[in-house]
Amino acid sequence: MVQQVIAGLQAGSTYAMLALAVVLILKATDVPNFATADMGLVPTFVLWQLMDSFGLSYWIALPAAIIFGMGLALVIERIAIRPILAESHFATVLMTIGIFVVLSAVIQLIWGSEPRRIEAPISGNFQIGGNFVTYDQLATIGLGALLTFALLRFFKSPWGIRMQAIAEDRVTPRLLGVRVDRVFSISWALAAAISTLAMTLHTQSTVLTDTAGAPLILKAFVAATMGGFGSILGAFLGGLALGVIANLAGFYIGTGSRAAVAMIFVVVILMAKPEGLFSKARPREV
Amino acid sequence: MAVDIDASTASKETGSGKKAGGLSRGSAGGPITAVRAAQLAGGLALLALAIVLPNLINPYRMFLATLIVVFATAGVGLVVIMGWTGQIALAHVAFMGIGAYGTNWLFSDLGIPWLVSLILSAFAAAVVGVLIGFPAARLRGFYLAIATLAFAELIVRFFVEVDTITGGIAGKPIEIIQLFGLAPDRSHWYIALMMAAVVFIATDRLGRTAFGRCLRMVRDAEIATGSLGISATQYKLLAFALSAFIAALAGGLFGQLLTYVSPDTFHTALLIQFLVVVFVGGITRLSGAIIGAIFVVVSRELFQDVGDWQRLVYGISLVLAVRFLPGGLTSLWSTLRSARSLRGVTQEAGA
Amino acid sequence: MSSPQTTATPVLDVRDVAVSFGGNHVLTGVDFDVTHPFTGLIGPNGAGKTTLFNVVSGYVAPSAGTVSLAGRDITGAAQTVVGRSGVGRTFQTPKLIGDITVLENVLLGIDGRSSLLDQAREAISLRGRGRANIDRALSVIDTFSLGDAAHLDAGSLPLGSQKIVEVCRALVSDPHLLLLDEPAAGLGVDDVERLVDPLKTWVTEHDMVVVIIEHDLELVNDLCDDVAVLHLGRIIARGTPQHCMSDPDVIEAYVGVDIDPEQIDLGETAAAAAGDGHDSEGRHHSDHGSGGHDGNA
Amino acid sequence: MAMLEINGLEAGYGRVQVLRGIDLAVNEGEIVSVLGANGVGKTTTLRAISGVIPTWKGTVAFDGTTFTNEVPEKRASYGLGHVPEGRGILTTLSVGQNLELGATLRKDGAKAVKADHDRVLTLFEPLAGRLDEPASQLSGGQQQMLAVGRALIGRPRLLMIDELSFGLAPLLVKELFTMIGDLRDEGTTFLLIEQHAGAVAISDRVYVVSGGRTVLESAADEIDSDQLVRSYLGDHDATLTANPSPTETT
Repeated sequence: MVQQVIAGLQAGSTYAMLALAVVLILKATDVPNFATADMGLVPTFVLWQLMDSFGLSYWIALPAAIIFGMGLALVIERIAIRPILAESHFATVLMTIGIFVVLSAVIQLIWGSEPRRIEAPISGNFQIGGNFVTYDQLATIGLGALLTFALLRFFKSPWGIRMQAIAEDRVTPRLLGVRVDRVFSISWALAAAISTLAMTLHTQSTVLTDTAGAPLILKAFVAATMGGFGSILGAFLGGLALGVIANLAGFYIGTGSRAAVAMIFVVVILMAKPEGLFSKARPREV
Repeated sequence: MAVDIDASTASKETGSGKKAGGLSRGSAGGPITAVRAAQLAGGLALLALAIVLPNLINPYRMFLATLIVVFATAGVGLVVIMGWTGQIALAHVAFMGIGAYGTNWLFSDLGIPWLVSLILSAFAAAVVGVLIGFPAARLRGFYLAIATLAFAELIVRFFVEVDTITGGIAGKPIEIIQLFGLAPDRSHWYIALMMAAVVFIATDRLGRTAFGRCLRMVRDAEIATGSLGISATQYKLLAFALSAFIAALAGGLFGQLLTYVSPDTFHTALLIQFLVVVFVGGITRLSGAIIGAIFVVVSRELFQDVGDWQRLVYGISLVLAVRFLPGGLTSLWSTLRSARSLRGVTQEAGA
Repeated sequence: MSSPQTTATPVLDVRDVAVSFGGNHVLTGVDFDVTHPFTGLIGPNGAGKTTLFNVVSGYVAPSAGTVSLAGRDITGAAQTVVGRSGVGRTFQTPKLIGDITVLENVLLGIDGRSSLLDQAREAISLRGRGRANIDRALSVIDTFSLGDAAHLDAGSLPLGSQKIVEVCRALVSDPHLLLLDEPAAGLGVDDVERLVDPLKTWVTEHDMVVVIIEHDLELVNDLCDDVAVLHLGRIIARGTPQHCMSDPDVIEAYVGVDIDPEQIDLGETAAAAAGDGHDSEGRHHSDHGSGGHDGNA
Repeated sequence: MAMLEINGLEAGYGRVQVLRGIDLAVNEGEIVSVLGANGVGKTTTLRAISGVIPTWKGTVAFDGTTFTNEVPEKRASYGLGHVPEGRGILTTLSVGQNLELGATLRKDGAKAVKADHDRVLTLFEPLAGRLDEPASQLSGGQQQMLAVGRALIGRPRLLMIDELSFGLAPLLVKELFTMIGDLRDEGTTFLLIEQHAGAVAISDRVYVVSGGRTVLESAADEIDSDQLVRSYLGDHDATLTANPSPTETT
C-alpha cells in the first residue's frame, strides 16, 4: 500500500510538473498547450544523445537539454503561436495539437521507435519501514514540490506579476509599459524547462521512447483541471492526487482501470462543477 | 395577447416578384435553370462513373476510393459539430469505434441484418453523443476539448474491457459482408456511395435550412440565441447526436474496410487524421470533408513506405492550415466566402 | 392592430427591480412601465440601462422585483421563454452570422420560434415549405430598403446595415415588445434615417411598442414620447423628452451639475442624495461609449 | 512646440471609422479636457494616441517624436501614461501588485520608486491599508484611485485619463479633480476625457469632439455652459454652429 502510494506520488509528480507547464502558458498567453509533453520529450532525447554519442555527464547534458528545450519553445511560440494569439481556443487548441504531431513525428524520424535508457546519476533505493523508495522517486516528488514552490515565488516577482497581468488583460499592462512579447517568451521558455525536467525524470525512471509523451498530455490537463486552471498549487496537488488514485485503482481494481480512473475523474469534475473549479471562467458577455 | 405571424400581409407587401429568390445563393431567375441543368448532367455523369468505377481500376485502388468516401462521410460529422456549431469536440473517432464494433457485434454475433445493425449502432452512438453533450453544452473552448478527449478515452477503455464483444486489446476480425452476392470490394464501394449520398444530401439540406441556421447562431452569437427563442443547449445536443450518428455510420463501414479492428484503431492517430480531413479541407463546408478526405488518403498512400513521414505531413499540414488557411483548401476557390469561416468559429468558441 | 397604446395594462411593467453583481448594485428599485409606442431609456455610462434590458429579456434574473408582459408575470423566465413570448431585442454590437446571407439571418427570427418537427419538414421538403417564411423575411428586409443586399453575406455589410439586419431579424417574428440597445451608436446620419423611418411606420402598422437605449439624445427626442432617465441604477426622471432633458437632476447626471464656469458647484447637495456608497458601477455589463468596437462586425 | 500634437487623426475598428479628423495639442504643464457626448470618439482618440489601435490617417507626435507603428509599451516608455476606459484594474492581482505593475518602466532604483509609492498612498489614503487585498474588493472610487495612482508611479510626463468621473459620486469626483490640479502644479501634464463639468473647472483648455471630429477649441473659462449642456443632450447644432473662440493655436 505505502509502496503504491509512493509510486503514485512519483507518477503524480510528473503529471503535476506537466500541469504546471500547462498552467504557466495558459495563465500568461491563454493558450491550452497540447504539445506540452512532447516539448519536453524532444530535449530529453537530446539529453540522451549528448550522453550517448558525446559521453557527456548527466549534469552537463541536463542543463544543455533544458536550454535546448527553451530555445525550441521560443521558436515555436514565435512562429506558430504568436500569429494566432488573437484567435480563440479553437485555433490554439488545433495549433498545439498540430505541433504535438509534428514534434512526435520528428522524434520518430530522428530517433526511431526503439526504447532507450537514460543512465540516472544516482540510482538505487533505500528502505523506510520495510518499504523501498528509489532515489528516482524521491527526486521526482521533491523536484515537483520545489518547482511548485519556485513558481509560486515567481508569480510574486515583477515578471510574474506582469505575466498574470497580461493573462488577465492584454491592453492595460502594455499601457504601463509591460513588454508583452517578452512576457510570452518567458512563459513559454519556463514552461519548456519544466516540461524537460518532467520528461527527463519520467523517462529515466521508466524508459525513453518516442511515444512517451502522448499518454501524459491528457493527464496533465486532468491534473490542471482538478486544481482549477488558474492555480499553481492546485495543479500540483491535482497531479499528486491523480497519480495516487490512479495507481491505487490499478493495484486494487486492475491495471486496465488506471487510465479510466483519470478520465472518470475529469468527467465527473467537469460535470459536477464545470465552472466552479475554473478560476479563469469568464463572465458572460452581454 | 398572442403573437400573430401575419404571413399573408407580408407576402402581399413583397408582391413576390423578382425578389422571390429562395435561399440557395443566386438561384433567382432564368439563367439559373441552365446552370441547374448543367449541374444535373454533371451529377449524372459522376454517378455513371461511380457505378462503373470498379471495372476500371484495380481492387486496391478501389479500396482507396472507398476509404476516401468513408473518410469524407465521417468528416461530415465533424463539420456539423465543429464547423457549424463551433464546438471543439474531439470524441469523433470513438463514435466511429462504436459504429465499427457495434455493427459487427449485432451482425456477426446476434445475426441481425447488416444494414439494420449499422443503423442501430448509429443510434446507440447518437445516444452516447447526447450523454457527452450534456456536460459539454456547459463547457466552452478548450474545456470542452479536454472533456471530449476524456470521454473518447473512456469509450476506448470500454472497448478494451468488453472483450467478449470487441476481442479486447487484441482486437477482432470483422465479418465481411457481400451485397447482392457482389465481391466485397464492390459491395463496400456501393454501400459507401449510398451512405455518403444519404449523409451528404440530408446534412446539406439540414445545413441550408432552419436547423443549420440555428446551429450557426450557436456558433457565432450564442449570446443572442435566447432572445430569438433558440435554445442553445438543445441545438448543441442535437449537433452532438447528429455528429455521432454520422461518425458511427462511417465507422461501421470503416471496420469492413479494415477487416480487423482493435481499440487502438480508434485512438489519437485516427483522430489526428480526421482533424486534418476537416481543417485542411475546410471546416465549415461539406465539400471540405471531401477535399480533406482525398488529401489524407492520398498522402497516406504516398508516404505508405516511409511511415514516419506520414505523421509529419499530417502535423505540418494541420499547423499550416490553422496558421495560413483558416477556411481550408475549399476556401481557395471560393475566396469570396473565405477568411471568415474559421474566424467565425473561433470567435464564439473563445468568447 | 395599430394605434398607440394607452391601455390600462402596460405592455411591459417592471416593478421595483434590483440587480447586483457581488457587492455591485447595478439596479436598485427600478420601476419602469411601457405604454407608448416609443419609450426612450437614457442615462450616462454605467447607469444600468443594458442590465435593465437583460432583466426584461431573461438574461439576468433580478434579485428583487417583478417583470410583467401585458400583465403576465415573466420574472426570472428563461431567455428562450421570454423570446418566444413576443419580446425581441438587439445588441450593442450586432450579433449576426457573418458567413450566411442577410435573408438567412433574418429567417433566424422565425426559426427560433418554429418547432424541431417543422425544421425537419422544411429540410425534407424540396420546395414550398419554407416559402412563406422566406417571403415574410424578404418583405421585412424590403421594408428597410435592404432588398438588394438580401442575398449577400451579412458579414460583408457595413455596420449600419448589419444593425438594421438585426432589427429585421427581431421584427420578422412580430414581437410585441422590441428592445433596441443603442441602435444608432457608430452609425452615420443616413444609416440612422434608414433605420428609424421604416421603424416608425412599422410600429404604427403593428401591435407593438419599442424601448430604445440611445446615447444620441436628439434621436430620442425625435422618436420617443416617453423617456426614462437611469442614473447609478435608479430612475431619476420620467416623462416627455423635453421634461427629462431640462430636469436639473438629469443635467447633473450627464455633465456633473450646474455648469456656470464662474462658480462651479460640484454638488454637495447631490453628494448627499446619492451617497458615497453608490460609486460602484457596472463596467462589465454596461455600455461603453465609443461606438460598436468589439471587432465582431 | 506642444508636448502632444495630433493632426487630422483618423482611426476606427475593423471597417468602422470612428475618428474622422481629430486635431488637438497639449502643452507641457497644461490640463486639457476633451468633452463630448457618448460615442463621438473620445475613447478611440486616446486609444489611437497610445497605440492600442492603429492610426489610419494623420499624425500623432509626442515630445517631438512622430509615432508610426510603435506598440503601446514603446509609447509608454516615452512617458505617455494612459488610464483606460473602465480603469483597467487587474482583478487577479492585489492592490499592491497593481501598484507594482505601475513601476514597470522605472529604471531609477527601488528607493525612488518606494518614494513615489508612498506618495501615492498619501494622496489616495483609502488604498494604504488595503495593499494585500485583491483589487477586485475595492469600490469603484478606490479602483479609480488605484488606476490613477498606478499610472503616476510610472512617472508619465503626460497622463491621459479616460473618464475619471465614471460612475463616481459627485463629492469624490470633486476631490479627484482637485488632486489632478495639484499634480499638474507639481509638473505632470494631463489630457482628460470627460463628460463631467468639473473637468472644465481645472482645465486650461477644452476641446469638444463630435462625430469623430474636433469641433471646438476653447480656453476653459470661455466655454459657454449652456452650449455645453445642449451639446450633451443631443442638440448637435448647438456645438456645430456655435462661434468657437479659439484661444491659442499652437
